[in-house]
Amino acid sequence: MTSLLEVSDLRVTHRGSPIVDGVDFKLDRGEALGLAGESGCGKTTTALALMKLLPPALTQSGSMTLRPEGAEEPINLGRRTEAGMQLVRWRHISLVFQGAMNSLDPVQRIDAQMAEAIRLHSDQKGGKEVGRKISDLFKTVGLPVSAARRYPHELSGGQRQRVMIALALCCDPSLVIADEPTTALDVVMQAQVLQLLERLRESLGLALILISHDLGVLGETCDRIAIMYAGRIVETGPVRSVFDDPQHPYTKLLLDSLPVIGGERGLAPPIPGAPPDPGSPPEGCRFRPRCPYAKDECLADPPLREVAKGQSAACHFAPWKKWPDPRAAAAAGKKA
Amino acid sequence: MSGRWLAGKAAAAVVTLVFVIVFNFFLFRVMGDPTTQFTRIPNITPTELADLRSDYGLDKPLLTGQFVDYIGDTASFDLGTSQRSRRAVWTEIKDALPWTLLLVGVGTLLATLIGSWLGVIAATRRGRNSDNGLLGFSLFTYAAPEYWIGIILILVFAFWIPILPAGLQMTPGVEFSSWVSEVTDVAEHLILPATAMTLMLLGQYFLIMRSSMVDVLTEDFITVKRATGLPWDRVVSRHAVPNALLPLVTLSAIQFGAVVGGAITIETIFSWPGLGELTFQAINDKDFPVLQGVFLVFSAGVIFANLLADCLYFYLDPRVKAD
Amino acid sequence: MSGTATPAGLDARAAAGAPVELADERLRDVLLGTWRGRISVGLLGFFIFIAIFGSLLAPDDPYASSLDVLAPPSWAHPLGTTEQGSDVLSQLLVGARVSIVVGFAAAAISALLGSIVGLTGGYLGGWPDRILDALENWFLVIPALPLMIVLARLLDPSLGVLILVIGLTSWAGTGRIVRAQVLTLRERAFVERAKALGAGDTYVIRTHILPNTLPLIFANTVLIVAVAILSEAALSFLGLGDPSRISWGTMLENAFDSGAPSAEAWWYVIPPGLCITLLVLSVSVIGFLFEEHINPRLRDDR
Amino acid sequence: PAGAQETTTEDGGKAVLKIGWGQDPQTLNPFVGLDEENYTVWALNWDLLVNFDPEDLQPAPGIAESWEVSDDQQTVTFTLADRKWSDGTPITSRDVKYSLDVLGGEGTLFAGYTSNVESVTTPDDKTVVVKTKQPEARIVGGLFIYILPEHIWGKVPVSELTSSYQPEIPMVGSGPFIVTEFERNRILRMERNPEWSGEEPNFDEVQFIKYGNEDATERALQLGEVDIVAEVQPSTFERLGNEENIETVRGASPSYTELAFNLCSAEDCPDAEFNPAVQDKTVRQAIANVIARERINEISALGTSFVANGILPSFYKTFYETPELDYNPTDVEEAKRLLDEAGWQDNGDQPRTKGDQTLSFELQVRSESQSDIQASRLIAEMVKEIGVEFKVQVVSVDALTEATVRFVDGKPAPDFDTFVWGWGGDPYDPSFLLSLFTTEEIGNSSDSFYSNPEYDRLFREQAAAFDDEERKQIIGQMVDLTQEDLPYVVLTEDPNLQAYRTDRLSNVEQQCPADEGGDIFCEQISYEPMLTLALADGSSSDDDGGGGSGVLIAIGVLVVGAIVYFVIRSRRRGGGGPIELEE
Amino acid sequence: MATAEPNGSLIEVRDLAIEFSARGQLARAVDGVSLDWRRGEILGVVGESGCGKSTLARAMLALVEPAAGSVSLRGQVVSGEGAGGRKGVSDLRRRVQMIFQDPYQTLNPRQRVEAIVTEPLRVQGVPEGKHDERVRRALDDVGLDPERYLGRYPHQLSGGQRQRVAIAAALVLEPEGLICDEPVSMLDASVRAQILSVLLELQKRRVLALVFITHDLSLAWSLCDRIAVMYLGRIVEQGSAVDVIERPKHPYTKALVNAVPVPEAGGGGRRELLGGELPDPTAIPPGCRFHPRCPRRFEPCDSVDPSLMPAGGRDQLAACLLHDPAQSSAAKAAADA
Ligand SMILES: Nc1ncnc2c1ncn2[C@@H]1O[C@H](COP(=O)(O)OP(=O)(O)OP(=O)(O)O)[C@@H](O)[C@H]1O
Ligand SMILES: Nc1ncnc2c1ncn2[C@@H]1O[C@H](COP(=O)(O)OP(=O)(O)OP(=O)(O)O)[C@@H](O)[C@H]1O
Ligand SMILES: [Mg+2]
Ligand SMILES: [Mg+2]
Repeated sequence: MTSLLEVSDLRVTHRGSPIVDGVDFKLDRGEALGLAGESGCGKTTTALALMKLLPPALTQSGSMTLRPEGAEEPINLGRRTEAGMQLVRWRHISLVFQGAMNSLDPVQRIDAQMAEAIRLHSDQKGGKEVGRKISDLFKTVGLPVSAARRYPHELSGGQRQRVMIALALCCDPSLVIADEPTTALDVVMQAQVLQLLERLRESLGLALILISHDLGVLGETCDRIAIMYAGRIVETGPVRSVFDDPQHPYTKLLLDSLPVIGGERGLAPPIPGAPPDPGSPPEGCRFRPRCPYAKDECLADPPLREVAKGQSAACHFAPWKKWPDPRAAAAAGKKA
Repeated sequence: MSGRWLAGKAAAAVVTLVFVIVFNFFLFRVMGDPTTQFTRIPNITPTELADLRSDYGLDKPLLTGQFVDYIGDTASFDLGTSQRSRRAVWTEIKDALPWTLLLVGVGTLLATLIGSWLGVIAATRRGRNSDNGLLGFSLFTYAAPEYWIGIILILVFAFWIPILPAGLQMTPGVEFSSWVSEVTDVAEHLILPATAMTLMLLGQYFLIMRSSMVDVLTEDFITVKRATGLPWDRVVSRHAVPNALLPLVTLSAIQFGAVVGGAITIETIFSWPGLGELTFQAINDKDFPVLQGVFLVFSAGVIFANLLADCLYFYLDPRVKAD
Repeated sequence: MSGTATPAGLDARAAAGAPVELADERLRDVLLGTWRGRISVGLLGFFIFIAIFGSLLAPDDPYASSLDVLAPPSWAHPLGTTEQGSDVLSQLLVGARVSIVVGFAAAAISALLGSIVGLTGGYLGGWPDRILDALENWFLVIPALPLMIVLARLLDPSLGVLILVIGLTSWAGTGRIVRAQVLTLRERAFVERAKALGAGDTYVIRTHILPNTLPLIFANTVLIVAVAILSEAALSFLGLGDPSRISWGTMLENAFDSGAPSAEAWWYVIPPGLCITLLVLSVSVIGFLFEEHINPRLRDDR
Repeated sequence: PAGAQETTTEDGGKAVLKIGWGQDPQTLNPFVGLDEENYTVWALNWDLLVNFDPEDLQPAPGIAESWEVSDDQQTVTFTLADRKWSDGTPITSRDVKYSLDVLGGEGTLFAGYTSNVESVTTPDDKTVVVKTKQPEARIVGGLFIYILPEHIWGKVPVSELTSSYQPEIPMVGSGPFIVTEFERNRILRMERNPEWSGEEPNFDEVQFIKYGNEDATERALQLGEVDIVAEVQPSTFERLGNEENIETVRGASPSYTELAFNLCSAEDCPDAEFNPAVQDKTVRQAIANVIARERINEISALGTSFVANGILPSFYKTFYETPELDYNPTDVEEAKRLLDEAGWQDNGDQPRTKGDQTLSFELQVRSESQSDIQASRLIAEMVKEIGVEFKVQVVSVDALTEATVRFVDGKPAPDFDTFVWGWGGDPYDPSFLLSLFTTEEIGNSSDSFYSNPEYDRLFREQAAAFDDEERKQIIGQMVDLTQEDLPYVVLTEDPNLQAYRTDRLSNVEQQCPADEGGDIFCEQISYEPMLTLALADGSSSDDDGGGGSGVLIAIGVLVVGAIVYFVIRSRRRGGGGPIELEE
Repeated sequence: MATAEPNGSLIEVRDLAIEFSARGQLARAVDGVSLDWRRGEILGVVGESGCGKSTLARAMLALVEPAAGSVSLRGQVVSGEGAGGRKGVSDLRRRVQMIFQDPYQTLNPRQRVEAIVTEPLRVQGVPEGKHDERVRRALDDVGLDPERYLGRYPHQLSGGQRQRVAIAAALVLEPEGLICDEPVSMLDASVRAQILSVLLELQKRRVLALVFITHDLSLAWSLCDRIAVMYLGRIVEQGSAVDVIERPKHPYTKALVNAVPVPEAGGGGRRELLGGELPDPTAIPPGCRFHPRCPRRFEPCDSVDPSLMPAGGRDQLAACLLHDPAQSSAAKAAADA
């Protein structure tokens, strides 16, 4: 089976300095991919690059091939013009943004905004048809249909996030990118939205790219996960394998620092240092300056390679059978 | 969902107007000595002066007499009598008002349309040559005194290339064969003053619209709209512009004061027989009743325009209805 | 634009209640970082120089008349002569002083008044704020030029009266912007923290509110300078200027009154207006640069 | 070519004269009107009891056909002509009595003329007898009171006449033209008086078109929108004359510009403030000796004015000759000698001093007049040579007025040393200008506060002199007195500058008085020239005007329409039809 | 965790109510809260956004005037009914400090780090001479090299560094208690751990009491000694962290815990989630304020407003009728249903 989306060597630069630095991944139909990483590591940039929506200051390169259901030819997103992209956007890929607060036009009613997108991409132009579609979508996301007649500011944050999801679904896309759809919400609401996404994915057979810096969120919702660090994917694989058996030190430390109810109380040692400035990343492995396991080899750039079934990591020492105690390792590394 | 906000605005406008009226009284009675108006009259004797003072009610006590009279008169549109023409100030104003409205209306309309249109263009082409050019042009018209622009327009279009009349509102003394030719004639005379007015306001509207558009274009929902596959020009015209209009509406309300200022100087330059020229004459003649009346009317006009802008804002921005 | 009391951009933000910060970039970079800034600073410097030394530089007595009336530019009179046969260039050089002095002094008054009112209202809140805010709104709504005209007509025009009249009618915009900024600052955590430490009002205003408002006041004041210069010119043009001094506005008045336009005496009409325009332009651009600097959203490189 | 050429005729070839002016009269009511423009209109609309001859301003028949002066010179009997008002009503002695009594009594501008009148009686419809308290020549040669139709004005209460009354249009009159339309700030239209019985005018209509300021008016002349400009500025006078098809006219006027000194005595003005040195006659004479009036005229008035010689303009030829004592403007040595002799010590570059007095004076001048300012600066320059300092202060006209009319404790308290300003007199009789130096006027019009019993006596004498030669001789003495005492150094006599289009008008002559003196249409004084003034040959043309720029308008309308259309369309597209939601 | 003087209360809150007027209506942001914050203890306060956590924190510092109830410091009432005047408040403000959520808002952009950290000493009138030393020590404590950072402006610092400066400024007075209002929710996972470890270390070393306000239940669970769960201005459950999170007794706490995403593949799908949203504090539902959203509500819940009552573990209290002995039978029935 060919994958829905294939991205290879995606690069985004800002005045020559890289922000996203060679990202490759594949996404199957109906699959949910989680994209995790610290703030500023390039998650949003990657998502925008997929839809070619980057601000003019940023330039992108690399190939992105989309094979939507029913299309004879694969769509080479990388080479599409702006006009060409307009046919792809929303029809095939839609986006749920970080902060639904600002994702809707504040001076237009919600039904108008949804109708606009529906009419743009389908033959359904009549008020009845479009209205039915909107009503259906609202029911799907669990909102009262009357909410469609409101203005965005008349809805609560959670409702707005649902509206965004409904909007993302209105042209039956094959892929939805959700960029931190829950960060602005509190736990209860967050759980509701995640559950909704999950349900929809199952019932509609959507592929989903879920972006979050909260590994817990990704763990619940995704099949596969990709961990980004400083503009690169450093580890990717099925969620279970990555969580149970991380193969990159960054992933490992990140998971360790997460408190898990029912696990061990108290704080795990934090990852020392700060993420690198994406404009001038360190030589070799980008995690090297913060990595307790770093050795001389790490001065060479490690490629992302398969280290276990379906699981890849960009570390010279992967696969790790057993993780040494980071403190001891760090001390050892210093000596060496 | 209620008009409370609007009702509040209207109430505030009324309060402001009342305050203007009160202010007007004290300004002209307390700061300026109203008897100085009589120094125009040669050979006036003290008894005649006293008579005049009582004619004008100046011998009454300030608050309980003069002020009460003044409020009553103002409420019934009695703004006093012009020192010069001996006509009711209100009549003078009524004669001049339509011309000012015409000039200001056309000038503001054109300036808003062209200015905001150019602002949108510049904001969407930020940093490019067209943006820089427009910005330079607008800053220039923003900085240039409107009467100077007016004089230059006269110099160029009435003398160097004599294609337009240099002043007045219509060809004098002509009996027009039909209203069409009359309207055409007025329109012809309107071109230069309206151009000056437009140029004076253009820069301001342009700058407001540009910065407001620049702000709006960085909003997330713009990216979302683009993400839905909406062509860029439609994103701009249907989503960015309506949002950018909001600050334009509030800010242009504040600019009405400037419009009025411009009307004074431009009308003076072009001998346009509106309130501005009336003001200018009143300045020269020290015709305080007229000056007082014109000031009142200008203020009321600006207050009303502000209220209008609030209504427009109410209509444009659904958010204000919430409170 | 005569009689504009509020510069456009700043108010937008004040209205939106967005906090404003001045990052610690050097003043020099803000002003001299772009070619626009360099030209404007250069122009303003030039005009200030003229304002100080203009009367020494003037080739002729600006008041001296001759029979050479409305003469076009020549070697003797590089910018021609006035209707009195005076040298236009000399008048232009001498006239700079009024514009600059009135512009800056009136703006200073306006800034002082606006800041005091804005700070007091914004910080105190409650009924003092409501009263001051109403006063501000009132001054904002009242058309500035007519108010100035009335005041100038009632008082006898002189330089001091002009400064006072312009200053007193143009502070409201500053007041509102300052108030909005103070309102947002008041809610900022560092102010709350200072209060939590037990700091008094004067301390909070002095160390937290004022320093964070000053850049805004400054940027706004620069823009008010432009407005004040235009107002002076407009009042002078209407015959309400200081009668004993030549200013660009009175030059325009004389030019217009004496029929320079119909004489096609462009050398008499264009230079004073152009000087006003360039001065206002340079001041405005500097103001906008500060503004842009305070509000990085307006910056071009993003 | 907008608006050009379509001036004179339209609608069936009506002959129209278009006169441009900067201001229009704000009211036509003679009881309150104050503007110069008023007289222009009134003079066309109404006769005086006795008109003036445009040639030499001597009395000429007006409402009165003839008159007789009694032997004691205190009674004048007028016989009225058989004439009708423009509404057909006959003109009778009642109209005259009404006008002399009411307008002469209450009209702001006219009250001065009847102060000496004891009674006006009307023995019959055609006879009016005016009795005066003292003999006064002005009763015949200068009773400048318009005769109004009593059957119209008499119905209006006086209190209304003196406040807000606005005459009805058409304004019933006796002159060749009557006001038929007055649209303020635009146009004042005068059409032929249907009852006019004199010489037939060449024009059917006279339009006065208001342009708001002089420049716009002159522009209009250049562009051919008007035929005459009633008042040209000195600065444009020469240039306008050089324009094709435009001729300029420079006439004398009864007004002048002077340098005035504060001569108020201590008893008249105990609280006056000034440098006492200004009251030293020698100082004034020395100053007068170095003021080169020719140069002032040339520079400050651009040579358009006339050099003045004493307190009366040569406009009043009939009554006036250049005085014997006239200062020689180049005699610096004489001036220095005078000052030296009077004990004013020469301090080189510094002003002269005597005791604690210094010859340093403030010279105030009003800001409105560029030429006055120039004149002041020139004077300051000139007197510097003899060690006198004039500090020129440009002030507003209000401030200057205040300085001259200031009162403290009910007594005049002028606050100035010297100033430059001007006066305008009646256009036929010098009494007003002469009265400025009478003791009686201190506290009223006098602004030099000059007081000389001899002068006062001569003033009364000349007023009673019905014989021109006799009057001329007395006035000569008065002028000589003031030339000696110098309350004023009169600098220039202001001109009357006008311009007209030669391609439009013919029969243009300067009148009132003729030759050097007058103006094109004798504004203010006589309508006679209006009757002779005619269109130039082939000047009428029928141009519909505005055709060319109609295209411009159309384009403008299209552009606005297009913008509106696009705005509406883009909004419409946003809707795309209503959405019907299913609940 | 370490508690130096067990049971000694630093701050006691009694029946506290705070009101705001919002659009002409009174809103009770905090409504009858009683709470003990013991010395050296880490007290967690959790709850949905808008439930009144920050308001409670500000009340504990006497920054808002209570409508009812009181706040006392070491048994001395400093705010509210029976407050003893300014002395108490200034004592309170010296002993207790606060850190805010947003590191970008907490620091005055026009002040250098040195001025920021010195400010508390200046305001509290600590003699000049000691400033430098104490400032340096505070910066050292939060892991910032004084030499490098004293001269910097906030915009020259990263978010984590700013938060450290804020902590240093709070510590420089050597307080006994520190109220942290969501101090890490705006920070990244890795930075968050750094800040938290700084806080924990200080807490241990200086015997500092912490109030830790957070959304994040797992964080509260792993750090705090005791936890109070707030709902709509009221504490609905409190007890030791382990008890409250692992064995919640109030249906709301249960729902909260349930909603926490777990980093385990496919975790959440089948969980029972809380519906609806937090009601507006201007319109608090009658009876138990949680009942409209409560999955286990029964008959008297819409009329009886439960107070905190013992439930389950040691010191564990819950405001739920399910634990009211008087309602036990009905409660059982409801629980079974
Ligand atoms: N328009 C831009 N111009 C310059 N740099 C940019 C621009 N947009 C993003 N960047 C930089 O690119 C990097 C990645 O940004 P991005 O928004 O993709 O991060 P992110 O992973 O989504 O972070 P977060 O979790 O905070 O949303 C950041 O360092 C950011 O500063
Ligand atoms: N100054 C205030 N004026 C009016 N209402 C306020 C004020 N401060 C807080 N509130 C209201 O009080 C309630 C509690 O607010 P509070 O900030 O304490 O909540 P919170 O639990 O800290 O929320 P969050 O998690 O979002 O920080 C909210 O409904 C809020 O709107
Ligand atoms: Mg992001
Ligand atoms: Mg909070």
